[in-house]
Amino acid sequence: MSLLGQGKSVWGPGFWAGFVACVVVLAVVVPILNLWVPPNSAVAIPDYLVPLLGKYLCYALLALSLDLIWGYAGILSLGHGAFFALGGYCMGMYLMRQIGTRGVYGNPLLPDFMVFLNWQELPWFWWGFDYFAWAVAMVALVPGLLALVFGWLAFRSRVTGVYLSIITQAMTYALMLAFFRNDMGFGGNNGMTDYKDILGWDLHQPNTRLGLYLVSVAALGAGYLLCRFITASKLGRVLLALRDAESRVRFLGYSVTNAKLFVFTLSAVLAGIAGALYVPQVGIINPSEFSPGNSIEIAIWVSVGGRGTLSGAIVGAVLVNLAKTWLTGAAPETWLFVLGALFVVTTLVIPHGIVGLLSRARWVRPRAAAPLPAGE
Amino acid sequence: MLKTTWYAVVTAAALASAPLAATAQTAGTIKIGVLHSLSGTMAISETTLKDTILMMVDDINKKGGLLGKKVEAVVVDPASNWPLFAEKARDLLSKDKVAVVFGCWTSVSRKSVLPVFEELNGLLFYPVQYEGEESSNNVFYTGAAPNQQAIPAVEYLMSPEGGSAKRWVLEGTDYVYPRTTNKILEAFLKAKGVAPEDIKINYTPFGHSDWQTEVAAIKSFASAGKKTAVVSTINGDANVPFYKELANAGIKASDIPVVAFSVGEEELAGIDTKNLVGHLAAWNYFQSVKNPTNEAFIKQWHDFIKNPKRVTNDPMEAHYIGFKMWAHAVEQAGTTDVDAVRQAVYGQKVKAPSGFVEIMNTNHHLSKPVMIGEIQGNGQFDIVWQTKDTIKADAWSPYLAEDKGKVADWSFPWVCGNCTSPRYTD
Amino acid sequence: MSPSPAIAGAMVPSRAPRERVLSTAKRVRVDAAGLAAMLFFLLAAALPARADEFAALVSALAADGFAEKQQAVVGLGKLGDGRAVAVLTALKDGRLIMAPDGRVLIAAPVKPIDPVTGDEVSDLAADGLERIRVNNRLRVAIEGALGELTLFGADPDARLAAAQDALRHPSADQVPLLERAIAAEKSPGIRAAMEQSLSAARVLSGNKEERLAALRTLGATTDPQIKNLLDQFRADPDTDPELRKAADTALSSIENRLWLVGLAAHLFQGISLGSVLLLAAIGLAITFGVMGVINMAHGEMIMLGAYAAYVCQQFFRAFLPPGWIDAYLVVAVPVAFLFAGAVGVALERSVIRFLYGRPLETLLATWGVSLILQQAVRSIFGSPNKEVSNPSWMTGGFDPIGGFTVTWNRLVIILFCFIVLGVLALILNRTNFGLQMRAVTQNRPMASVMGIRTARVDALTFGLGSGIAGMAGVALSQIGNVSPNLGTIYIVDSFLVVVFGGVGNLMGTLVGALSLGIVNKFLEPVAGAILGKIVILVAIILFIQRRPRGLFALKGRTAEAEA
Amino acid sequence: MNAAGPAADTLLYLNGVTVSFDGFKALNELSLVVEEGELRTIIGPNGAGKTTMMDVITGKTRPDTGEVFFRDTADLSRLDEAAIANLGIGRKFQRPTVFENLTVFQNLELSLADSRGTLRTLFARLTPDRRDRIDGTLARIGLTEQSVQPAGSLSHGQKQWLEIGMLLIHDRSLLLLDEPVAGLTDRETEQTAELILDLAKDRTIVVVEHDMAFVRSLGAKVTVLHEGSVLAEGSIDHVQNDPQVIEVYLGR
Repeated sequence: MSLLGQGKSVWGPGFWAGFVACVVVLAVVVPILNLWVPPNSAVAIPDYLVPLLGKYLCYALLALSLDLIWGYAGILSLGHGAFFALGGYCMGMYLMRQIGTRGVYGNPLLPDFMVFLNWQELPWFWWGFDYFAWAVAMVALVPGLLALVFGWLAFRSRVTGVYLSIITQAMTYALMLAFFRNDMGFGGNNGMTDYKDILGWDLHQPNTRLGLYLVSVAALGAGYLLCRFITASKLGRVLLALRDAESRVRFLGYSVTNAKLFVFTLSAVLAGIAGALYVPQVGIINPSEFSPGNSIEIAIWVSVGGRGTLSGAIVGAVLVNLAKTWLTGAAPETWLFVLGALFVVTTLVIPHGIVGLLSRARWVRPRAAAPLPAGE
Repeated sequence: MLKTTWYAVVTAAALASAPLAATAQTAGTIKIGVLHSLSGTMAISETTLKDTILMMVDDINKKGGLLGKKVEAVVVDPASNWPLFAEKARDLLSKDKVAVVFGCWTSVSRKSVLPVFEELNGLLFYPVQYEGEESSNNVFYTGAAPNQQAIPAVEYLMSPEGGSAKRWVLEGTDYVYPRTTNKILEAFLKAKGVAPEDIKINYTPFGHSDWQTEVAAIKSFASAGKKTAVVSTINGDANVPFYKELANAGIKASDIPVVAFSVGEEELAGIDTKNLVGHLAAWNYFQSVKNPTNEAFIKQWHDFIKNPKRVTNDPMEAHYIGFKMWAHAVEQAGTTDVDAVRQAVYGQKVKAPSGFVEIMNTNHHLSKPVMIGEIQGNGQFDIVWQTKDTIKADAWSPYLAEDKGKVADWSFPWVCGNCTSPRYTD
Repeated sequence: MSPSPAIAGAMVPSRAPRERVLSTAKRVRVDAAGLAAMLFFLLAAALPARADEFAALVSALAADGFAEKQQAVVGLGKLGDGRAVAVLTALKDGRLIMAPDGRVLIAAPVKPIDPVTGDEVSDLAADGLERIRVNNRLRVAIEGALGELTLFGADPDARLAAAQDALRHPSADQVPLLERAIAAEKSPGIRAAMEQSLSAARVLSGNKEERLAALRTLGATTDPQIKNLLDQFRADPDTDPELRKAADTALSSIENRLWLVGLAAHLFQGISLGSVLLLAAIGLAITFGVMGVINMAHGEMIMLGAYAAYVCQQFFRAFLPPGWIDAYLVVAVPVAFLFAGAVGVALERSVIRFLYGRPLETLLATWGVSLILQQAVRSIFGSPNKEVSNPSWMTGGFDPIGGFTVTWNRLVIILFCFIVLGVLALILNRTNFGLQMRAVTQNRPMASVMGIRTARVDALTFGLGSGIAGMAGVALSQIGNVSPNLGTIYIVDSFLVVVFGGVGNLMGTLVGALSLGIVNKFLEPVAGAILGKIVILVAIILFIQRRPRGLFALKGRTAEAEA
Repeated sequence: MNAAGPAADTLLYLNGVTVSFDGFKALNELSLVVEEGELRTIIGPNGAGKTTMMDVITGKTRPDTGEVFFRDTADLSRLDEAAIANLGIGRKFQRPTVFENLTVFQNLELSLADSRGTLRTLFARLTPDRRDRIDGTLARIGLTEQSVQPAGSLSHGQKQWLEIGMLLIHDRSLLLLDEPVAGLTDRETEQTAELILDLAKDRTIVVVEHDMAFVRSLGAKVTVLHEGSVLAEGSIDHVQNDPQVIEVYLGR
């Protein structure tokens, strides 16, 4: 990786080899182990693991979206869970409409929770969610627009660092309270669940789940390439530059506001997509996804994996959630100790995360990742 | 550096396969799942229920286990995170192959695991009073339905005995249980001729901690001359600040009685009750019930938890009943196969700590007695009123228009939890 | 096992004299109890004829049905026998017990007392005793009876309470009673109260002149119940128009007062909420505002403080004489400060000092720490809420202008909050430590060159912030629940307050917290609890756009220079 | 343009500029005129307002009163940093601020004079001629070997030059250099002086400096700032003999 960032090595054969390898493992090996390896064999991946893996991939995409703005542009959003949840809700609304008359009250016009709140007709913001295309459009649009408006307000008036982090947190907190309200028309605390099928495929069928999983793989792969393209471009270097010395970039004549706004919005859309893929695989969306704690956790995945390295975000998200899944089952009484300790230790011992550590340990030169600047 | 990712992914896969692929179905043991939050907001209430099941398992193993096998409890922590509930349920059923799951507290957690249990044909015992409007073939509801708690409580407050209340505040946390309960109560009160302007419904967010405004509002609503009562469906955490405010604002039970549906001995243990004496709660069991079964139950609990100060409460009793019924059913069916056990659970009778023989009906709900207790200074309840006999739960409320004609009956010819006509015609 | 009722009853703690100014409910009880003992000897001799009737009524209290009990209570009230006060009070407090042989006795710390003779009863085993149950209906009757009895009592507080109670439930048949009471009353203040109650009763009965006079006096009250009384009165079609006019004038004056009262109430509630927010945030204003450490474990420091309060309380209950229990809170404050402070110092030394200049890393590390602390507390104390009771001097409340209650616990917390803030300001601006602290935070290398032991200052500063959080925890334990999740409730709000006020500026934190609290409380009745909060959050977000560095931003080049 | 407007060949024109932070007047009715193609050095004791003046010109700080004109067309007090930079005003900070996590090459690449649009930068390719210009500049500031090092690893002097290089490559018509030789060795100082004189051939430069020897070596017109306004102006000898200036300097 010589001649850093001058366009060659970033897309070099070394990269493609690794990338294809990962994709093959995820998109080919896993299905084979799931479908054709006899379930009793040691390497078999039972059906119940598939949606779990799919969930990790969604989290990975979410972490990726945060790393793009935090690791590269120095914008720590503590409200990124909000974009994830909004994407999820858009998908959830579509899935609710698919239930049709199979609900508890069998009402052809309204979802159950509206029936029980005595609503007479479908509120306007639910129109169109019977159509998948509309839902997909919303998955990108709703988080994107929110990010655009919020970002425009914040970046234009140069809200930075902690102030930005805290108001993003305020944003997701406000959204959480709003979605908890039953009168909002999004199912209140119960959120939306008991989905039946998506595009006509039964969500309870293992094959549907495998399909969703593969879509998640594709989304993550595409998201990764996109982020890599951005960070490798000149814009990527502008972002790094403004992460380290914002006003200096202004004196060079770049519009910091626009650059930030661009990646922030893009990142929000990615988060929304992650959320949309997450919902059908876990089978429920509800307001606790908006809780500030969740958003902080995303930041933790990123820093565990290695902030400022795209692969780090993915690795971090997967590992932390694997640990969580495992510990909540294996050590239900003490897992918080372990997880807490993990976070403390990573920040103290490997400030650049796992990938950062590996990079240092091996010949790989960190590309524009380290050293991280003092906090923004 | 992509190599680094590559290596990381491999390590991840390795890590994953270790714990996740461990599907050891050890012979000679019957596994049961315990799905209660041990961390997060709901840990406050649910941890006790986890211990209750462990106590029952401990007990049954002492007595030689089930079908000659030891019973092994698989405890997991869904961490008050609703999607995680679904995920853990799937784990328990698919990975650990548990015969039955005891778990959930909040409605949303139940709603979140329901599809999983139905898909994998698992069995869930749900021990908490809830809003009804549900009867799944894969869930046994051992807590109270609205007609076993809310309606009797309100009837009591209307009676001269209860102070013949004429004006009502329905105070609740904004989620489905209070919403449904209050909806039923509103319909019920109107049916009883209460004027709409004499009913005040208010919802607050979870963990609402500043009750000044609301308590003041209740006070002024109550000052209209008519006898006023408060029906509280306030959820867990928010209760302590609510009662502290209530007590300090000098609202006496003799002026404005408050009857709560989510406040039991466990919750009272977190409140100084000296100034709350006389406020009420409606349950199907109180620790202060006097009968041998209950004394044995309490003793068993204190011995197990090794702390004579710990209290028992209604959901614990529900788990006690549920576990016994399941165990009896397994003995009868001679297997842990879900379909066989389910059939055997119908009509199971258990002499409950409440002092009544409680029976599981074919609508998957119990027949339970209803008791009204007055809070005492020592954190216990005085039972001031109780039903002569047990009451059968209505899964669907006769007071709700949308429930018209709905029947929950999983026996022939209905075989359905949500139908207006039998599935089979003889 | 729950103690047998008699013992449980007997364990109702003796009340400190301080409490006399407290809530109506207890005034009646406390003083009636004391009064009874005194009255007893006078009346026991004075009314021998009625003694047997009294005894009969008392034993009737042991009846099975609540209805019979109620008749007995009413009877005792009418009887006007002073001994009844003690009996009824005991009944109300669940201290009235029935011996196996059916005798009705008053449970007392040492031996039960026979209410008729007043002698201690020693010929009983403790276990056979059964508490006589009451329900709310009975309580109402008891209060009525006690009210009538105490109107003539010796204790002024009790008489005042009784008079005010009569105002709450006006009825025509009170008129003669009140008239006699007024005639007998010496203290002008109490007489005024009695006259008010009398007029309330008179509006319902009495001739036109009396009613007119009554209406005029009632115009001066601020009691919503009177307002409703008058509403009903004027709504009544066969009310004489002149009276209706008088009622209207009375009503309008009451309404004006009520409006002011409402304003005062909102203001107090707002300040109270603000003070809570402030307490929760001050500690953060140090660790985050001054040191720039994004301390996600701040909430857990508060939580630790609350548990410290719990431990103190348990210690007092277990090892010290019952009389001292009211002092536990006073002890808890320093204990909590030291404990949380110590934890803070440990945290700073072991984790945070390695992360200076990397605020966002501290966010992650402290988040991990907060998880650990929560789980630690959970495994030590268990998940369920812990009961931390208000000491008697923080229980109940008083009604300064009529119409709304100022609760003692909130009032004390407001004062406590400002004391903490004041002391902190002194430490920062007047002490050598404060000077060093500011020096270190402004220019670390320069400070160390000048011989300040920066490491020590860092540790102490963080300890100070954590300690204050701990004290906040003690205060919060008095209004909210004490559970491992306590901290998570306040963390988001705390950060909002500090940022809204302007990082590194105590004044900003103060103004921020109070304004948020007050705005919230004026919004809540209009928009509801949830919408109100949402509105405020959005407002803060927009405000930060206007003033990207908070309410009290530091100006000048230093502020603009970037990290 | 008002009557008191600047003359035709005036490049930069400050009139009655006042800036105050919390009451303290950093600039006090400062008026200053810089001619096209001029090399101007500005000296003054600490707190004289030198840096604040730079902030005002580059749009970092808005003046409370007064006007700032560039090429008698653009009112700088209304524009933001980016816009001003794109007018062709470059600034070198007192503390050398290069992008430590980017390589020397990338630092220069970002400074290249071409479109600053966000999307444009996203799709910008590194054409041969651009590469040549970067390599040329690298040679001119003598950092060719270091081109792939992270700028953070450079020595203090190298950073100073890199920063100047960044101004060069984005051929600005006005350069503001804030203490370009602060903390440099004598050797480096000489080289820097040569570099600046070399640059001054084809652009206007304003240098703020403490180092009198250095100022003298530039041999340019000197402006003395004191308490936010001009104290004296003229050749180096002229100002050094000005009694006020002596008083101010010896006074401290």
